[in-house]
Amino acid sequence: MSATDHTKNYLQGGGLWSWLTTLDHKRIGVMYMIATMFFFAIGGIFALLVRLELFKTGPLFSPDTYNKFFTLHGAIMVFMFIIPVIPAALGNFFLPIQIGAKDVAFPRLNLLSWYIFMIGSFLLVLAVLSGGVDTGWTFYTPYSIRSATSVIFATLGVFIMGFSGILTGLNFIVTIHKLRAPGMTFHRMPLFLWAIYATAIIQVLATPVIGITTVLLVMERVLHIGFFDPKLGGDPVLFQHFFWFYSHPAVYIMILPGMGIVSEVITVFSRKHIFGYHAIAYSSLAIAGISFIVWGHHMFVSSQSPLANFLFSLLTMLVAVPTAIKVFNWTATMYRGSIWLQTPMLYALAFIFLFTIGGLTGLFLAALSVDVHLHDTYFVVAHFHYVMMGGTVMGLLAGLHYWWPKMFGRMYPEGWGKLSCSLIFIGFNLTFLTQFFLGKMGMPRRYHDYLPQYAPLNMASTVGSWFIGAGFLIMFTYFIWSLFKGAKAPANPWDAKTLEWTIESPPTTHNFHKEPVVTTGPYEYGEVKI
Amino acid sequence: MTEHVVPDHFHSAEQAFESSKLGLWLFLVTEILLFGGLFVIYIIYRAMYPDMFHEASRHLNRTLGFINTLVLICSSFTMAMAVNKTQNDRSNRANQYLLLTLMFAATFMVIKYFEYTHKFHEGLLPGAHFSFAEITHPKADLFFSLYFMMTGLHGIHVLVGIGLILWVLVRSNRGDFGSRYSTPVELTGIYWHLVDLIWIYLFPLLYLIG
Amino acid sequence: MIQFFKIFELPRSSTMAGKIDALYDFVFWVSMISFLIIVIGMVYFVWRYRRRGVTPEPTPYITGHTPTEVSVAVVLFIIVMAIFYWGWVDYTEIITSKPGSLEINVTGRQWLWEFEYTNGRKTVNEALVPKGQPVKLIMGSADVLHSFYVPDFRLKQDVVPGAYTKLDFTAIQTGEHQVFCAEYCGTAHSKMLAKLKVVEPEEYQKWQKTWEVEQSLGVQPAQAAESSESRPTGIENPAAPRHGAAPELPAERGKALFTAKGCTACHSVTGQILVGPSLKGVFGHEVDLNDDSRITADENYIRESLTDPQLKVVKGFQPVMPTYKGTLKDEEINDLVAYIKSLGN
Amino acid sequence: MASKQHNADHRKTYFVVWMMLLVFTVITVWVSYHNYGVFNIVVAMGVATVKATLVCLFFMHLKYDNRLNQVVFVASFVFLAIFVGLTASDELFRPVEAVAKVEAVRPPAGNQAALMEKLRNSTPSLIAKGKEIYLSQCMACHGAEGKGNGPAGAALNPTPRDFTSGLWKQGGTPAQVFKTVSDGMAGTPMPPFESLSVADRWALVHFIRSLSPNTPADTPETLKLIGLGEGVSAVSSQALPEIPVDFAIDRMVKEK
Repeated sequence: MSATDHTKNYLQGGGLWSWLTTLDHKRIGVMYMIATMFFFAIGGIFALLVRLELFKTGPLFSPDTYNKFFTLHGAIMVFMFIIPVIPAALGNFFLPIQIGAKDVAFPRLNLLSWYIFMIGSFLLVLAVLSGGVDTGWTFYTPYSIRSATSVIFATLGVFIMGFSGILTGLNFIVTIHKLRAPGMTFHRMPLFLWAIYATAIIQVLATPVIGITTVLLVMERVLHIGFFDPKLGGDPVLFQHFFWFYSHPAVYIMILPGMGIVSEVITVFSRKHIFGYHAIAYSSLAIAGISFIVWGHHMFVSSQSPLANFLFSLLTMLVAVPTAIKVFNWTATMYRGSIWLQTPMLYALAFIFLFTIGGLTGLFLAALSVDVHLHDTYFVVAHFHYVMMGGTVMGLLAGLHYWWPKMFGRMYPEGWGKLSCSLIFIGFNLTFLTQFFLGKMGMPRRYHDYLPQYAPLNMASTVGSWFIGAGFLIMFTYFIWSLFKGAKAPANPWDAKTLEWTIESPPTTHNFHKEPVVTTGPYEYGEVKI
Repeated sequence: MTEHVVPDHFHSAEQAFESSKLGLWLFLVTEILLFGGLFVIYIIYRAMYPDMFHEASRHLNRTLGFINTLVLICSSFTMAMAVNKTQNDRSNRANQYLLLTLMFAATFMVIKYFEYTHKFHEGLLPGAHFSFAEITHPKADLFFSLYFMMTGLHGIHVLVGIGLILWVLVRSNRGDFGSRYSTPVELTGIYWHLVDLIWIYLFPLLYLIG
Repeated sequence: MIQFFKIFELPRSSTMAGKIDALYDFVFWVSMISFLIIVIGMVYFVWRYRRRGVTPEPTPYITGHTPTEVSVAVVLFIIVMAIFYWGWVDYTEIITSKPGSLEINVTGRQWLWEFEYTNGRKTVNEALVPKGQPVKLIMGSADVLHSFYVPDFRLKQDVVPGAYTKLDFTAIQTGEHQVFCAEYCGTAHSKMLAKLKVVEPEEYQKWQKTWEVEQSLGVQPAQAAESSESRPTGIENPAAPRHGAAPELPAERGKALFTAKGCTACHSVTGQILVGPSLKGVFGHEVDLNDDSRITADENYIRESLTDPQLKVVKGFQPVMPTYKGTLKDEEINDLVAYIKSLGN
Repeated sequence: MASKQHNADHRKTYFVVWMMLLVFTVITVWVSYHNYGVFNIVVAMGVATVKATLVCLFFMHLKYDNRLNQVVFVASFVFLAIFVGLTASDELFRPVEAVAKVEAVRPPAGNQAALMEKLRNSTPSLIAKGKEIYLSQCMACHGAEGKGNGPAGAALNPTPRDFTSGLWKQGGTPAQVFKTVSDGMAGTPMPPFESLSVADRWALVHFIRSLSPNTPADTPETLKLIGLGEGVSAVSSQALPEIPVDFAIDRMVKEK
């Protein structure tokens, strides 16, 4: 399919104004990607500063500055990068194409959600510039009510970004239900779309609760309404219920899209039909469902009733089952495949390796008695970094490298890709494997300064963070370089079978010249009938 | 009757209508969970301090609450009639019903205004500003915080509803709607019924505690 | 490999520590086995079925095998339910208070722990508990959330303002155990450390008796005429042998007190401004006060700042330092003054 | 869009539904005036749910809508029920001693209030004691004669209160001054002096008021601020350490 020049691709035409007022889901996806990657860089810098402080004992920065660093690292990474990046950037770009549609159901709403996201992030940046926030990204009361830092800017920013998440989720659900091409039944959809669909359901159901929580927190600070303020008769643990009712489903908003991408990449680069399509598809929905009934495992030691601890520990264990099925099925897909170790596949393998560790260490924290020991220690920090960074970010990078040729019509440099992948992988394990042992030895979280016995492991962890920094620096440069100097990308560099590979890269504004009719499933690889 | 053009990424007007209806229902889910948060606080604190809720709720004006409920129910009826008239190409009747709905909504807000000013005057304010001698229970401020949060958020939604109905009325006057295209009227209608539905729960929970 | 993990071992100093470690090890080996199955399988497949040429080799059309998937799910479900049940059983033991436990009131306050025994004795950032006897901490917070965490006991419990929470333990090893604050509570969250000393029961009784005798004589502990041997720690343990050959200098005792009593939470000794002024190079030099007067920071000023901190506050600082009158003995104040003097060069 | 005839009978159902809603509202109000104990809540919620379903099915056309919209709407209530249920499983099932504790945090009506009541009215001995405490705690900012010209006060913004001026920012009655001394003034350098004992603070209050020409008497209104009169509104956290340990202990023993 040579690029037909009579219809320009979506990148060409119109200056900045046409980008800022575009209704094309592909341009909005690219704008989201630029914004979220920029915030990822800022969050990453804060992470390096946090690790720099923890390089050795003794204060490098003052305690308040350190507390602002880890709070802003957490808040920026969670609300401005890891929640929106895969659904809003890659999801926006590829969902309509993969179901054979021209655009999402509500294009104007899509652009509105991008502007709401930018206003929300502007407020959070305002919080950074006006002295930062030192309450931790969880804003636990009563400290978040007492703290003199600009908590109100930060919470309002989160409140507004929540709406962006709701509108995106709403848009995706309606698009998947109403705009699928003829022949594209639910069971012929790629697994990436099942994951995005499950994520959208969580976004629509959970995000309003963080909306009401942030409003109530602002009301606590402004009007002293007293729901969560013990001085006025409220209960701080009730705030934790409200916060985690959203925030635990939010961690599944983060991981599910990553899983969706890995399902795509593993099948394409093993040239084999996915092992257990229905199992993986429905385990995405199962995870979305279970994610709403487990939030109490964050509060085992915060004076929660034994009955609630019993229920939450039992229900949290259920999450392990669908997750394990997915990991098992990905590995089984590679059996007797023809595995092509390109960068996307390397990141997918890194995902399986790191996410398995992340998932299994979740078992330690779900068991009640062990959590009494490990809660709020570096064991928890290591666990969620393995799941979030080892999971979602590895999935994101796999997706970025896999779809880069399609999005920009340029190939990324394969050698540099493999180098930065190995740098990040080594650096990641050095940084966070050590933190498991720090947690086992009882080093609590959010400590500006630690006792001498924790020094060697912390030093190793900081060195590891430099490797990660280097790896990402290389990646950012070669991605920018590839935009201008990268080799021209063919329409289907990986010889994949899903719909986005049947059109030019980069695609034309209306994606398909003729609306596609889908007759087969997304992963019809494998010729030898056994 | 200006011709409504179906956006090109939809196959048919029917699909466009069904999509926007599903979109609105999903939005209503987020509204229910937004208010749900406040209902959770209500349920928890009422179960913890039942006597306080009894004592505090006696200081709410039941008659005004009752009148407000009737007003909202009537506005719901007139809204439903407006949607029905629009679908039957009886747009001037529809405009009248829309106007009636607006009037009911405005009366609701006026009554709310009187209730609020009366409470400010008496000192029944939320949280730390609560200074009302008769109620002795130390946590009575929680009830009034809840009262102002719930009715305040609901009031904001009524204002948004008024804005939407005005916008629909203006376009209906211009003749945009008819039996072929009445999506905005129907969607505004469904949103307005949700606002009424939330008040149907708010009224007994806040005013009618036995 | 087992030896390698030993260096990360914590002492098992409470009845619960062994049980929690047992479940930790069980989950560790279950995870290690499943991790190895997945990773070795993955690496083997990647190596065995790697794409040799440019064109991909023909691959079989396998779409799944429900029985294996179901069996994986069932096996895992049984294992996780076992882990849950084991965790729940141990947890019920953690939260049940044993009758006749020694009750100590703990108050978490922004950046120090206050202990109060039933006989009214108060100590800051330090507590003495008898070995082998169940202890019940009744914990409240005076400001924000804190969490009383003793890694050696594997136990922690959040301290919630507006309610009391309790933490039960039975220490089985004498010695000093570090207490951390595990719930983020602001600026000096990492300095909110305390020491939990476990001693023989008789020694504990003697420790309480000597104090009660002093009290009954109506002698304020701060002015109590100290017997000749002064104690390095704020807590007298008469029977404790004097460790270290040379008699300790007051400055060294003062240094230990400086961290023990939570001074490091607000005053740094490195010149860095925390909540309060830094004490590096202060002794003997002129100091500007809030009321624009200048005084030399001599022994009396430091002593007075310990007992009535709000009288002469250094310029630009808030008078929020808590008073140590009643919790610091006179000779402890002397040690602290000696230590601050040693910082004065 | 729905067909013509279909719309015609819609109007009839709307009218009927409208009437039923009005009737149900009257019923709920009528029921609330009679006390059936817990049955009241059940009736109130039952009727409200019936009204809500009427609005949903007929006014919002859910009855004639496709299955997906119905599932979506019902799902929101399912997840709201999960939120309520599991949060209640914690908040309402906490062990009794912890809940009882919350009550104990209140300054118990017993000795605490009696002490406050006794110390509320000024006595010469209290004023003398207050002067002594004033010189050690307050003189630095408020000046020796209380004119707000203390050496440390000059740099502060806003400058400390001049007691002899008779102006009070937070009220000059004994209870109000006590509250200002105990909780400090947010947004000003005046810190809370909760570390001082209750008796010391009352002494200070009386000494300060002795300097001021304008000393209004307490009203039940102001008494509420510090927990006298019938009830306590603002629970100042320093109430916690004030609790005598034995009270907390025997409260615990009674619970077990």
